[in-house]
Parts: sequence; structure tokens; C-alpha cells
Amino acid sequence: MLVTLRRGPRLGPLARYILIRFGISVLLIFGVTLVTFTLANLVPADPAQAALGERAASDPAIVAAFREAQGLDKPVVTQYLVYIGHLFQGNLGTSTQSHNPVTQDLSVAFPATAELALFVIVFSIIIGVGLGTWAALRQNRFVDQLFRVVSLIGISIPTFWLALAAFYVFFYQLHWAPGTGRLSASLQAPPKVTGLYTIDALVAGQYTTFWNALSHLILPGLVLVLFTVGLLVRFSRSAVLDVLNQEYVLAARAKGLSPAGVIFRYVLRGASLPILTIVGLAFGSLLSGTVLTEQVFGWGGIGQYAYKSATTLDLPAVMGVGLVVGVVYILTNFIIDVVYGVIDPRVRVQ
Amino acid sequence: MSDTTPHGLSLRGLTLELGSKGSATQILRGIDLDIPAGSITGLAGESGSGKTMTGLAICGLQPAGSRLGGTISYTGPRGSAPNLLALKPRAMNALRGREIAMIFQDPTASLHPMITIEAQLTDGMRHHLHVSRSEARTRALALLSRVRVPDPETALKKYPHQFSGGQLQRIAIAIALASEPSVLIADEPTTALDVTVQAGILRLLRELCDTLDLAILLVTHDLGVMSALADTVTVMRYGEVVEHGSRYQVIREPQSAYTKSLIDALPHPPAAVPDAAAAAAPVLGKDAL
Amino acid sequence: MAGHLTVRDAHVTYKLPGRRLLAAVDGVSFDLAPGEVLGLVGESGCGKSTLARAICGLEPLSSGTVTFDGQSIPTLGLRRRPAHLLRIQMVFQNPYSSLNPRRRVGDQIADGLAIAPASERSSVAQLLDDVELDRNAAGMFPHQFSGGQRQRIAIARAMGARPDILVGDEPIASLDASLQAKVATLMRDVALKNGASLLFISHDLSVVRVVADRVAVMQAGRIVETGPVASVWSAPADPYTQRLLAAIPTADGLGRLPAA
Amino acid sequence: MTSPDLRDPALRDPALDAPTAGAATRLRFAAVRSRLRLPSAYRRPMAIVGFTIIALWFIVAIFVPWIAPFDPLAQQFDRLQPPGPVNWFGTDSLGRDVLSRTLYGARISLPLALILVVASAIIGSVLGAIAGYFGRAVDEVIMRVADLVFAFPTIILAMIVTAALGPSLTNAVIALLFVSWPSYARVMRSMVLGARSREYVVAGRLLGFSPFRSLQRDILPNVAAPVLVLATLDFGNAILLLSGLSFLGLGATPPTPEWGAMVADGVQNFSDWWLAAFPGLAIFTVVVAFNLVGDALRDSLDPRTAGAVQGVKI
Repeated sequence: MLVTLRRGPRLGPLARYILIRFGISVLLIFGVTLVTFTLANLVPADPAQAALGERAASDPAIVAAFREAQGLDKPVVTQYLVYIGHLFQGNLGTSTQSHNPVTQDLSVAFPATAELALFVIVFSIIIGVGLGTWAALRQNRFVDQLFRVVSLIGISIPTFWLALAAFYVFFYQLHWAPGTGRLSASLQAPPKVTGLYTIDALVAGQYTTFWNALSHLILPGLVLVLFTVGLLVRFSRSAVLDVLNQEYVLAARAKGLSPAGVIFRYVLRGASLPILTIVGLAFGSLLSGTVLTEQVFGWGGIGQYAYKSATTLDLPAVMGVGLVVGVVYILTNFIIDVVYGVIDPRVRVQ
Repeated sequence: MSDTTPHGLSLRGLTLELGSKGSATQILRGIDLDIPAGSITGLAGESGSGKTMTGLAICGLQPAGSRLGGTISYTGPRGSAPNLLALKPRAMNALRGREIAMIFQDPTASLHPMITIEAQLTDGMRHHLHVSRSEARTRALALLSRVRVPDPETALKKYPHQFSGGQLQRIAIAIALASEPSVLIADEPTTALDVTVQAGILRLLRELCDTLDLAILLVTHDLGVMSALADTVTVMRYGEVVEHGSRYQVIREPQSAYTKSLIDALPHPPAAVPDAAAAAAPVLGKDAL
Repeated sequence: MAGHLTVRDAHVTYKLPGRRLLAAVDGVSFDLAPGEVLGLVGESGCGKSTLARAICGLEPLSSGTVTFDGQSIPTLGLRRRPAHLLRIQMVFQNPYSSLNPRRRVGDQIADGLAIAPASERSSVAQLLDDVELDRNAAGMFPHQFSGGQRQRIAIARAMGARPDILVGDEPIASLDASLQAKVATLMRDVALKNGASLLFISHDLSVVRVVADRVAVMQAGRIVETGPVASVWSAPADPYTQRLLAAIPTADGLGRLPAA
Repeated sequence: MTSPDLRDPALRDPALDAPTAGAATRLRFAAVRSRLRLPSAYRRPMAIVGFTIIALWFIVAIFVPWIAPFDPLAQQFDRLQPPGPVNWFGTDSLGRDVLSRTLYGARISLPLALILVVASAIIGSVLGAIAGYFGRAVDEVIMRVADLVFAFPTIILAMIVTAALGPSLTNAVIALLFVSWPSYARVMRSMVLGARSREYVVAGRLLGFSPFRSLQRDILPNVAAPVLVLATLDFGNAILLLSGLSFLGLGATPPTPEWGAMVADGVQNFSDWWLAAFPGLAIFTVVVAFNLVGDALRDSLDPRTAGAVQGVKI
């Protein structure tokens, strides 16, 4: 008794699914602009005073000029529309602290964080999902207990403290790790292609720079990996356990396939959706983690920039960071949604 | 073993216990059961009788941490094993799917929702028979026709959710038969299906048993299904065999009080069918005795 | 006797993804007279459960009417169920989810008693007797009972409300084969003893034959055949009913394969 | 569990003897969630460890004036002394006793985390229950706001909110409240949605329960346990976020002996490891303890991950 009412545009189910997810992501991004803008306008502390300092702020003329220059004297709705208009031109305003356009500040900070985050997420997925699966297959045995403890420590240890401890031990005491920053002071940043020093150095053939950049990545990277891996081990373990209880795994074993075949073709495919979900979440907490660790390692990324601008009430910069991180996070989740649709035929139908 | 040994499976004193040594639960308490080739052996019982666990134990798919005892001997056209329980895991895995295959109650759960029918149908035979991708595909098409899934070419490209329950169970049977096994364990193969769909599956199982000389173990709680399909019937309760005999004998002249109570609980006990009519009735399929 | 249910040209339509519509119930009409046991038979997806839910006001009708003693049945939205409709009660398919796991059995049966007219009000103990359960059951929790026992509790709870109509939505489908006929018969006896009519929904025609006076066979949202159960069983008129009957495997020990 | 046959008594949860394997899998969560077996949860050794640590920290928080050797604010010692017989945990850059400050830190973090978790659990659960039960427009509005909050990584949003409100511990709690209610709302909503169509809830409605009574009698008691687990696990998270914000200078202001802020002191005086080590350990022990207890609670709700079931041999 199925009746087809009208035919939609001739799109495959996957294309339609992706289009819908994309639409939702765009709406969310608009929501994010609204949130960053609203929050910035809630500020009870006077940004004029914060930017100009006590003395200048006591002169009404200077304050008025500042407010006009920043557009703070106009109605809120107009301010928002102006803000959106500027966004479309890639204009995030001017930082009240660095006096640079926020876009320019972010274009320096963003690749730094991207390099760290990519390094961490790739390692974490490999290690986290691998160990989580292993633990699930050895449920309640020694490896399982061991990984559970390690992942428990990973998610329970304060990232900023771990960063500090790692820096103290491996740099200050053991001298194994290089100091703060992304490169040693003696080296020049490689010519900018992607903004990721390791990749740019390889592109330029500067192998010394590459190894140096890599060695700087390792310590902050490992600190963040421990946390992200902790999260991934926990959740992929339980996702795999869920799938192991599915009848299709029993059926696959009844076929006499090799254990590896059952695990890779049946179990991991079945667990891939929840694992992807948690990868998205882990990426979010990784971005949070960078804020707390970049400060310690003087990394000069988005995290450190966010910290500086938030503590100094640098409104345009705060809005810019919130927006960029929000958009990155939404896009990550969009990509994950698309992957869902590609690997699970049932998702497209809904 | 000599060629005169009848093909099939033979269980002797099969026991299975779960849980730690101190507080173990006996799931199976010494099952004797013969599953000869070319015949459908019925295993009946209520929830918790251990009938499903018997089927799983034959395939070596008992829960981890359970302990098995007794023997399961196997004789097939390609070889024999005096005791499956004594085999190394690797050897048992080579047998599983190749010599002894299994189908489950709910095909929507026993097929992987994210893998195409082609992949699920061919991976077993590619593993066991080492056939090429294209040959596997040809075999898969033939199997789907054999279990009468319409339009096998298209069916191969589809995913499980695109089929009805009855079609899926046919596909699951095709998957089980992919490596030409000689034993098929069917665990409640029609319980999740509608009655009109069930009839088709029952006929298919009978036909496959007769034409392929399969040894089929039919595990079901439904005495109607049992009566339609099984040649011999074994009734289990609390992990023990309470009655064993030919289909007619167990259903019409049950010896144990428990079997009697099961049969009396039916909405239409067989007594309603006159014996004279029974004797004269045309009988489809084989009669074991 | 009060409690006449009339269903006239009822349609229930669902929206599916991709702008498609599914007519789950597609123009169904029937009557349920007081004191009657009507069996509604069909296979999965035929719309029999949707129809049962519509009768209880749990699904909105897209057209047609369902009336109870002349009053139409509104959809149970976020309001309380109107008092006169409390005289239609239901027993669900799954005894493992139809009882609140955190409340004592006696309290749940008392919920039914609370809405019965004072003059007809029974007691928890009496209801437990009716469904052949020990009176001590009242103090226990649902997980302490087997499926068959839980279904008896659900029947007791529904009957406590002194309904005029008891609807059983596949009440025996989840039970062991050896319990099905027993529970179905119990349900019929309890309903009739308390003066209720019974709408017994099942996919199993052989059980319906044991409990129902009249049977209606549903296929793809429509009733294809209705009549006294004995005559439908022995001389089905509709081809679908014939197929359905022929497909039932009989436990006669003869090895006869049902017609496919 | 490898067997699909949950009918075998040894395999099934005692609460559950479902008739068909399919139904059993579907029902499993309903039946299992229904009974929170607290005693067995607390009998697990790891849970006992966690519980003991939590109890010790709460005792410290309550009785700290009698436990701490010195005034946490008094600048009465030589500055930056390493741990020694007088100052077991050393002294900080203003000559205050690190041990006393660490112990007093419990008085700040624990109550604030408690307030935060309880408040966000209540706000989130109520909003989620409303969204799930009443659906439609209410649901849309509540869940779209939740989606927006989820569009940001937690601490970034908390940072923006705190920056907007001005740095202070109160504002940090408000900011974290703002970012943490939606996870409860999501969990609660999905559980209420699941429970709403459960047969016993429908049966209750058919027996004339009003929506409110149905929510209170049939739904909430059966969905409370998972929220409790979430809250327990979230407690550790709350401590981490609070101290994180303080570490960034957006929470506690000097001279408050807050753990995160104390670790931040350690960044300034990098070579004096004891400044950061002890408050950091304090955070770690509290968070681990709550995660241990939360895990044990979750396992007891979900026997799949619990010790009763062995792994699957593949």
C-alpha cells in the first residue's frame, strides 16, 4: 500500500542525505555567529576601558571616538548585520590588543594548531581504536584491565597539569625535548605553503627544519594524545563489545572466516558509526585541550590566542576564535556525517 | 574411518557448563544425538531447554568460558573427525562453514546491515574454496537461484534492509550453503517469519535436504513445524534428552509425560486427526522409518 | 448491555521518508457486540496492531470513524484519557515491557481497580485469583515472574478497570508454544466472566480458532473475510484466508509440508 | 555473550526471560535499566577505591580548618621553599604553605563541582524530559539550542562565556552550567522518547494517567539511573573544566587557593615543581575517583560490560 506522492528532484539517496546534512551545518554556522555575537555583547566589563586603559577611559571624548570606531554606538541588530556583512568579506574585525586584523592573527595561529591537532588526531585514532578493539576482544583479561586503567588515567588527568609535568621532566630535567615554540630559535620558518611547518619543510626540502619541527611537536602532541586516546579506548571498547554481541558476528564466525576477517570485515564495520561519533567528540575535546596546553608550550596557536584575547577582553578576537573553532568543529562533524552516509546504507534512507 | 560409516554427526554424552568451576551451571547434561545425512533431525524443547546451545556447541560457537564434555564425531564425504571437541581452534574454524554451516532465527539480525549481499555471500566460499572473485560471483548467482531469490543479479548489489524477512532467510540459507557443507544447523529458522512465508522456507529446507543429501539439525519449539519437516524428533528439557523417536511416534504416541504435556497444550492436539486418515494421508518428503 | 464498538471505513496513514504514504489501515469496518469475542487475524504489517491502537485512541484516524457506544474516540494526545473511554482496555504483546519494572505488581493492578465504578470494584486478590496467580504475587516485582505469569498480571490489571471491551494486541505471540493456548483461553474466560467483549488480535489462526466466536482476516490494511470462526476455518471464502490456513503446519506427526 | 539464545537460563539476566531472542535484545535495556543494583556496584574493588577517595576528599573539605597545618592565605614562610619537615608540600612564591592551600582547595572545587553537576543535571534533565515527552515546537526549540551549544568545543565556549561575564569563580560556574546542561537534555530526551512508547507507559495512559502522572510514575523512575551515572562521570569532568578555567585565569582570582590557579602559579615558577605537582595530583585523584565510581555504576546498569560475561573468542 505504498503510494508515492510526488517525486523530488532526481537525486540519489546519498546525494540528498549529504545535501540535508550540509544545509543543517550551514544553519548551525549561522547559529554560531549569533552565539559569538550575543556573548560578546553581553560583556558587562566595558571593552573601551579594557582596550584604552584607565587613563584614556576617563576621557569621554576618547571613549566616544573608540566606541564609534568599533561600531559600539549603533543598535544591536545593526551591529550584528554589520558583523555578518564583514564576515562575508572575511573581516573579523581588529583585535583591540594586537591592533592587527583578527583574520591576520588567526591565519598565523590557525596552522599552528592545525598541525598539532592533525598530528594528535591521526595518532589517537590509530592507537585508540586499535587498543579499544583489542581490549574488547580480551574482555576482563589482563590487557583489557591494563588499557582500562591507562584510559582512565588519560581522561582523568588534567591536561594542563600533564603538559606542565611533561615539560618539566622531559625538557627541564632530562633535556630530551626541545624548548617552547614550534621551531628552535636558530631556525627560520619554512616558506609558507600550508602553514604546517613539518609539511612546508618537506616541500622546501629543508630536512633539518622538518626534524626540528617534528621534535617540537612530539611532547605537546603526546600530552594531547594521552587524553584523546583515553577517550577513544573507552568508547571504541564499548562500541566493539556492543557489536560482538550482535548475531551477525556469530553468523560470520559460523562461516568459518579467519578471526582477522571477522574482526575487520564484520566487527569493525559494525562498530564504525559509534566510533566515528566519538572521533568527532574527541576532536572537540582536542580543540579544548589545545587551549590548555598551547599556553604551557608557547605554541602560538589558536588556543594560546584564545587565552590571551579572553583574558584581555579583546572582543573581536574572542568572537573570531569562537567562530573559527565553531566552524571547524561543525565542518568536522559534517564530514563525519557524510562518512556515515557512505558506509551505512541505512543512514541515507532516514 | 571406513567408507561404510554413515555420513553425518554423532553426539555422545555432550555436556556444557557455564560459569566458574565453583558455581557452574549445567546447560547440557549429556546429550546423545545422531544427525544422519539426507535426513532432518528435529530438536524440540521450551525456552531454556538447551536446544539452541546444542546447535551452537556443534559449530564450536559456545560462549567463551564454557566447558564442553563428551564427543561429537563427524563423518562427511570429504573426510571425518572422531571428535570435534578435540580439534584445535584453527582446525575447527576450517571445518566451520565448510563442513558444518548454520542458519539463525532472525535473518535481519544475522546478516550484517552494512555489507552487500554479494560480499556476505561470497566471503565464506572465497575463504574456504579459494575461488576467484568472478567465480564466486557465478556461484553466488546460482545459489540465489537455487533458494529462489528473485532477480539474483540485482539482489547481489543490495543490502539486507532492502529485503523482506522471508527473502533474507533464503539469502541466509544460500550463505550457509555457499561452501557446500554436508551438515546444516537450523536454529529456529522460521520462528521470526510469517506463516505463509514459513511454508516456503520449510519446503526449501526439505528440498535441499533431499537433493543435497544434507544432514539437517532443525532446532525449534514449534511442534507444527517439527511435524511438517523433521524425520526424527528429540525432545529436550533442562539440558537433557527426555524423548527420542520417529516423528510420528513422538508426536502421536509420546512416551514421556513431558512430551505429552507439550502436545496437549497445542490448540489442536493431533488426536483431532483421525488415525485412519493419517495412515492414508499422502506424505511429502521422506519418512525416516 | 453497554459497550458497543463500531468501526466504519477507518483509515490510518503514515508518512514515510521520501514523501511516500503508507496506508496501514485502509478502510476497515466492523462491529464488536457486547459479550462477543472477535478474533482479528493477519500477518505482520497487515495493520492489525495499528487498528487496535486506533481503537484505543493511540493512533489518529486519517478518515472514517471509530465509535464506542455512539461516542467517537478522540486521539489520546497530551490530555488525560476521557472517563468513558476507560472502559476500553488493552493487553499488549510483550509481557516484558508491559509492566513497570519498578512498581509492585499489586500496585499496578490497583491502578486498574482505581478507575472501575465503585459498585463493580473488585480487589487485587480477587483479580489474581481470576488469572490463576498466587495472591502473594501482589507484593512482588515484575522481574520475579515468567512471561506467561506477567501476561496474566497484565490481564488482571486491565480487567480491574472493569472494561466493556478488552483488546489483546498479540497477547500470546511472545509466549512459549505450550503456554499460548492456555493464556488465550484464560483471557477469553476472564473477559466473558466479567461481562467484557474481547478483541483478540493474533497472527496465529489456530489459536484464534480456539478462543474467538467470530474472526476477521486482515491483509494489507483491509479486512478480506469475516465470519463465524468455525465456518471460516472449515470453508474459507477468500483466497488469502485459504492460503493462510493452508500454510499452518499441523502437529499431526505425518510430515505434511504446508502449502506455500 | 555469544549466544543469541537468551532463553537459556544461565545466559540471561535474572530480570529477564524474554521469549524470543529478537525481543530479548530489544528489551534488554529496558529490563536492565530498570534496576539499579547499587550494592553490587559498590562491591567492586575499583569502586571501593573510588568511593574511599571521594569520601576522604569530602572529609577534608568539611574539616579542613582542623586538618590543614597552616592558614592557606598567610604569607608567613620563606618563599619558594621545597617540601620539608615544616612545609610538607613546600611554600609558594608568596611564602604560603602549599599543603594547606591544596587541602583548602577541596573546599572550593568540590562544592562548586557539586553545585554545577546537580544544577546542570536538573536543568538538562527537566528540559530534556519536557522536550522528549511533549515533542513538537518545545522539543525543536530546546534541542536546537542544545545543538548550538554542541557546535562548540566545551572549554572554548566556556571561555567565551566567562570572558563575556568577566573572570570570577561564580561566572566560571555559570559558564560551565551553560555548556554542560545539553548533554543531560540529550540523554534524558532520548530516554523519555524511548520510554514514552514503552508498553507499560501506554498501559498507564490507557488506565487514565495524566501526562504528568505518567511522567512521574512510569517514566522518570525508569530513566533516572542512567542520568545518575552520567552525573557521576560528569563530576570529574566538572572538576577538570573548573580548574581548567582557573588555570587560564578565568576562574578563581588570587589569593583563592583553587587547584587550577595553583597549577598556573607553577607555570610562572617553572623550576619549583612542588607548586603545581600537588594541586594537580589533588585534581587527578578526585577525577579518577569519580570516574571509577561512575564506571562501576554504569557496568552494573549494563551487564554487557560487566564481569559476569566473558569476552568473545574470535
